[in-house]
Amino acid sequence: MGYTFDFGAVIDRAPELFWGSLGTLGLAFAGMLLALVIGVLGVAVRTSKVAWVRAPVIAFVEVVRNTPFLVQIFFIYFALPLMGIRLNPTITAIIALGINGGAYAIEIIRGGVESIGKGQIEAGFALGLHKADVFRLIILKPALRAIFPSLTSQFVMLTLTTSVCTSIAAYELTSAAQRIESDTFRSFEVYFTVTAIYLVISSLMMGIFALISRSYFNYPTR
Amino acid sequence: ASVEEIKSKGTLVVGIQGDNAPWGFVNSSGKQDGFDADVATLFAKELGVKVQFQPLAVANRIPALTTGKVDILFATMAMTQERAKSIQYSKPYAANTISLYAAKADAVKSPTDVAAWEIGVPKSSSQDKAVTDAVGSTATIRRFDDDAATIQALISGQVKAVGGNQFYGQRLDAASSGTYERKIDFLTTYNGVGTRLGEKDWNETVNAFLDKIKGSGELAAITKKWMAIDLPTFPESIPNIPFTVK
Amino acid sequence: MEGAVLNSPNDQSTLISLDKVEKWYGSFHALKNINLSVRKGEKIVLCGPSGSGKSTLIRCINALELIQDGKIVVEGQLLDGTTKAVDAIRREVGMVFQNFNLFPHMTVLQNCALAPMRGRGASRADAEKLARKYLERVRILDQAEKYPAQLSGGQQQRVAIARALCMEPKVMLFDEPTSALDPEMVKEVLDTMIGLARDGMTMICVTHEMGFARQVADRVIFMASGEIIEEAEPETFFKNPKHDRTKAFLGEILAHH
Amino acid sequence: MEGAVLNSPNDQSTLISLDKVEKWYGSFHALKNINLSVRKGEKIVLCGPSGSGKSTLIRCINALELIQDGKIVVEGQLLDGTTKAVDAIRREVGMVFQNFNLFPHMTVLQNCALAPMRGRGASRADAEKLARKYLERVRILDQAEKYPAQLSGGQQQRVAIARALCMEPKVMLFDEPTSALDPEMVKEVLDTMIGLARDGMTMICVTHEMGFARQVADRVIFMASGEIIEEAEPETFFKNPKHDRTKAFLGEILAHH
Amino acid sequence: MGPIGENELFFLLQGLKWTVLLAIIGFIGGGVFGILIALVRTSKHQFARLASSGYIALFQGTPLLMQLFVVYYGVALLGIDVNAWVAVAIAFTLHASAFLGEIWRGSIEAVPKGQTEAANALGLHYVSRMRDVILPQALKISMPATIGFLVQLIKGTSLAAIVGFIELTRAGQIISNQTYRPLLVFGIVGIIYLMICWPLSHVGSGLEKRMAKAAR
Ligand SMILES: Nc1ncnc2c1ncn2[C@@H]1O[C@H](COP(=O)(O)OP(=O)(O)OP(=O)(O)O)[C@@H](O)[C@H]1O
Ligand SMILES: Nc1ncnc2c1ncn2[C@@H]1O[C@H](COP(=O)(O)OP(=O)(O)OP(=O)(O)O)[C@@H](O)[C@H]1O
Ligand SMILES: [Mg+2]
Ligand SMILES: [Mg+2]
Repeated sequence: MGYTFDFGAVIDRAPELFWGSLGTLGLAFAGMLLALVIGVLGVAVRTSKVAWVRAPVIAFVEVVRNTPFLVQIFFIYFALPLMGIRLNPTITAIIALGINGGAYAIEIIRGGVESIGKGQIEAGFALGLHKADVFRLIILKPALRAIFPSLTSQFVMLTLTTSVCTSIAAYELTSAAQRIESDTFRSFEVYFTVTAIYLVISSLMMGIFALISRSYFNYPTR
Repeated sequence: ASVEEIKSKGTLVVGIQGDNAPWGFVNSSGKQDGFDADVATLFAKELGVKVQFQPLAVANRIPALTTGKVDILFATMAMTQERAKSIQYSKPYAANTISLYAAKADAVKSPTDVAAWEIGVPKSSSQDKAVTDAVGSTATIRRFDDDAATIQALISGQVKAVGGNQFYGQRLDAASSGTYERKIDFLTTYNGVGTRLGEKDWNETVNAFLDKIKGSGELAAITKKWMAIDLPTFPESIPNIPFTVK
Repeated sequence: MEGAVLNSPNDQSTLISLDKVEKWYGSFHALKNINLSVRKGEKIVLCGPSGSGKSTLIRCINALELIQDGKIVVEGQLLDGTTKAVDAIRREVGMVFQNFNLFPHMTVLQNCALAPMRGRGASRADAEKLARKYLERVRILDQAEKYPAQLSGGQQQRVAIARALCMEPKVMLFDEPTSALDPEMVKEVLDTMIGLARDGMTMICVTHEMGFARQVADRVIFMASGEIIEEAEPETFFKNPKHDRTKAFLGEILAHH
Repeated sequence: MEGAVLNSPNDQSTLISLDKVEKWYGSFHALKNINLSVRKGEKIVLCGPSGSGKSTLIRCINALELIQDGKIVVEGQLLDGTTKAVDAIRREVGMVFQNFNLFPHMTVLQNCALAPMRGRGASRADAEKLARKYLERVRILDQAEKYPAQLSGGQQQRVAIARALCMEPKVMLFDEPTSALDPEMVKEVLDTMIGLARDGMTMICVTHEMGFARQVADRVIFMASGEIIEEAEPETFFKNPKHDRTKAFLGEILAHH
Repeated sequence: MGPIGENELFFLLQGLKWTVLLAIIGFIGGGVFGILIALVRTSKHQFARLASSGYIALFQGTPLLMQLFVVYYGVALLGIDVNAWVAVAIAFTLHASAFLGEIWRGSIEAVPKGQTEAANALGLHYVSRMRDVILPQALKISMPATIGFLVQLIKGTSLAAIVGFIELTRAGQIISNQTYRPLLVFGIVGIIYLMICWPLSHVGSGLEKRMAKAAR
């Protein structure tokens, strides 16, 4: 095919791509933070021995994991206003990302928590620690270490999911790209450029997580 | 593939919108339907070949044509200067009037009245371009994926106004009768058939075909059927958008 | 004077009592009709063949296992799975696990400083000072900054002992605390335990170190197949075991050494 | 006749040789200039204080640790991290770990049947028959269907021994194989090991059971701080230790028992 | 503006058929290659590890939509016509194997070293060591994360719309644009997803329970 690449039009719009990338990074980090908080708190409740304490978390996880993100974000953006709660696109996006990522994080972290030997928990109790301290000081770190690559993957996925937020008109990279594309019709050039930017952003994310892992989980194991 | 090759092959692959009723959409029996589908079917009949529809999203219409996944675009392509650099337009065969819709209760006389409003549009559409050109510097434009989401945003109160086309009035009425009205008309755009740049045989065949159905009243009938309006008058030329291959 | 403290604890009150305790693991009957009462300051040595229920018994006393029947009372509190005060009780009861259960993500020092800081609210500095003191007692202060995975088996065991001692508890439960140690180290650790015993600490110790039993124990308890078969003062236990099962077991110990 | 087999193995060829081996963990010097050669059929007892490098040494022989300098040759194969034949060598060398390392997701029987099935391609039936035989030898056949987490410490240790025996290897490396056992069980396990010794198996055993050393060992090796301090026949070792460090250590053992 | 009737529901179910087929392709391709990636990523060979981590970074780090786009349209630019099924199979396999590979890599590394050492000491060769000893334990740790990803993959099949598949989400969009009831339509679509993903969660927790029997 006689298609000639011309990135000139894309390069002209570099500032928009830059701001879009910042929007994506902002959404991703805020969403991730919220997801991590939901994940850790959720798993603390999820691993409770009391069934009725666990139940709401299990229900939350099942509903959120098993429905599309688009449906969730639509619900928050379009349906909540009908009940009198109106949130702007950015806040909506962060909450939706946090809730969605949080549900997956709960399950992933639970896998780690359950890989911790019973002896560790018993030793914590035998030292007279409270349940909360046992979870926080003894279980959490080795549990996070055991599933950290999975958690990283999930957060990379969350970073890429920010692109769906364009559907409620949140400002991020994909919406910037779509505008450029619709103005210039240089679809291939725009897609390739944006893909490269996403690759940079998620590599950055993986790099940060690898660093955290290397400094925070650097204890030797048998 | 050239026109001759398609004729001997016997099938024309038409790129069309799959979800933009009433222009081009897949109906709930799974069949391609709509204004563009009817015109394209006529065109295939003219060539004496079978028609095969390839439903496309807004974003991949042009790539599908340039990579040869489809032979021709009857895909609600509003004619713009930028697009004319990537594809070859035919003469116009449909028109689209873009207006601002808002609640009756909000008084709007001129574009200056909507300063600082949030206004919804379907992204990358002609509405997007028109509204952005008119009030983009003063109002906040929120760009949604499609018409349905844009209309829902107005109904949910997430935006105060939307940029819509001639179909929005009846849809808004159906959702909430008597609440919304058309406020300002921005402009009228025209749709053309898209073919690959430099392919003279396709361009000439399409133009001849369009002239024929404009004359015979077939296009007017299709327009009436889908849009409940008379055939608009089309301009003879539009600056910087050639209708024919030089 | 020391001998007096050792053999007749000045406080006669009961600290731990087990009454008709029954423990099942699924269909396996692990503890059968266990009755035991331990006075404050008493030292008890628990011995018996592998799989006889020694670990299970001391785990029950620390509420790490639920029992199916009977009663366990520790410091006046009934342990029945709903006891609110169980954390508080555990803070008074130190335990050295048979397989150590050190925390892999904490250094030796952090392992030891944890309970003083979290349980008793000591400052980090105080907790670490205490930790260093007990690490020194088990001759392992030089390993304070290592992680458990970097230690030899015997070193891990000594850290586990130091960690429990750092709680400065009223009661200590030892589960074979010298199994991974060489004879030199066994002596040092036993000396440390004898020191604790002299200071009036209540102790239940699973061990087959009969020298230790002779020197320190107020009572020796012999278990087999989940039952307490025999219970006597060390002198009587070693010289005049009543039960045939005990005789056979002791025969092995004496022949062996 | 038995005594003859025991003390002068009929095959004089060297099976394992360590030559100037140096092992570092980071900046910690764990093994220093280790020279050792073991003939076929020889029984070696390795002893020494906690942390002296005994486990490290036998782990090196099984290529579980990389060494920084020197040479280790097992069955004529140099172990240098690139050796292709390392799986094959390991199939001839059984090992009982100090902390057992049982597979938690397999029953006792599955743990034991794994190596015969996967290593030697035995059928399941044959492998299980073999497993039952060795489980019976360490008196634990009744626990065959349990998972490791359901066993007492001593039971786990016996499973670990049975699992290694099921490989029917030429060489056995034991790392404190009786640490978690009660005296009765210690005797049974040592008897099993003596039986293996009589059948001509080559053995390196980390243990502080001096009775066993006296009865079985061809040589006793004493380590301290990563070095081999003394190496002698049991008689000489116990009666006339040369080195002061050895004397102190042995003094403890004798005083203690 | 139409009502949502039998026709519309039937249309959604047609979409569901594609969703299920696409998901199956992703599961199989991703599962098989994911295991390979995880094993290569945890191997002794430095180069293999490096290559596989590059693979993971590339296909985790770029949107699935772009992968589909590049495979379908990008390759067509080179003059090779790619069938839509082939494009989808390739893109989903790349995407899923990168994610599953990384998830499983992590859980393989979370199995205590002593287990590998014990397997080595028993003279087990690589295949048996992995299959009999390491992977069963790794699988248990990774089960919640694996199920989570597979559920996301089912939903991710909606992106196949870009190469012309009218699967569940796309069908929902089409109906939404005909009926102008996005909330209702996507509500129904959400419930259908819930109904196909739920059994997967269920199978996951069932497997977890079975493996928990051998918990330590
Ligand atoms: N979770 C469990 N499920 C089933 N049986 C168990 C479980 N835990 C322990 N047992 C069984 O209970 C019995 C007692 O175990 P316990 O650990 O108390 O023995 P022990 O006297 O401490 O032995 P050792 O000296 O070998 O450590 C053993 O026979 C063991 O197999
Ligand atoms: N991974 C490691 N990193 C740093 N130091 C280590 C590591 N593993 C072992 N060591 C150190 O190496 C020394 C020798 O350890 P080794 O396990 O060989 O001792 P050992 O003789 O078997 O002792 P024990 O009788 O207590 O089991 C110890 O001082 C230990 O602290
Ligand atoms: Mg025990
Ligand atoms: Mg050791």
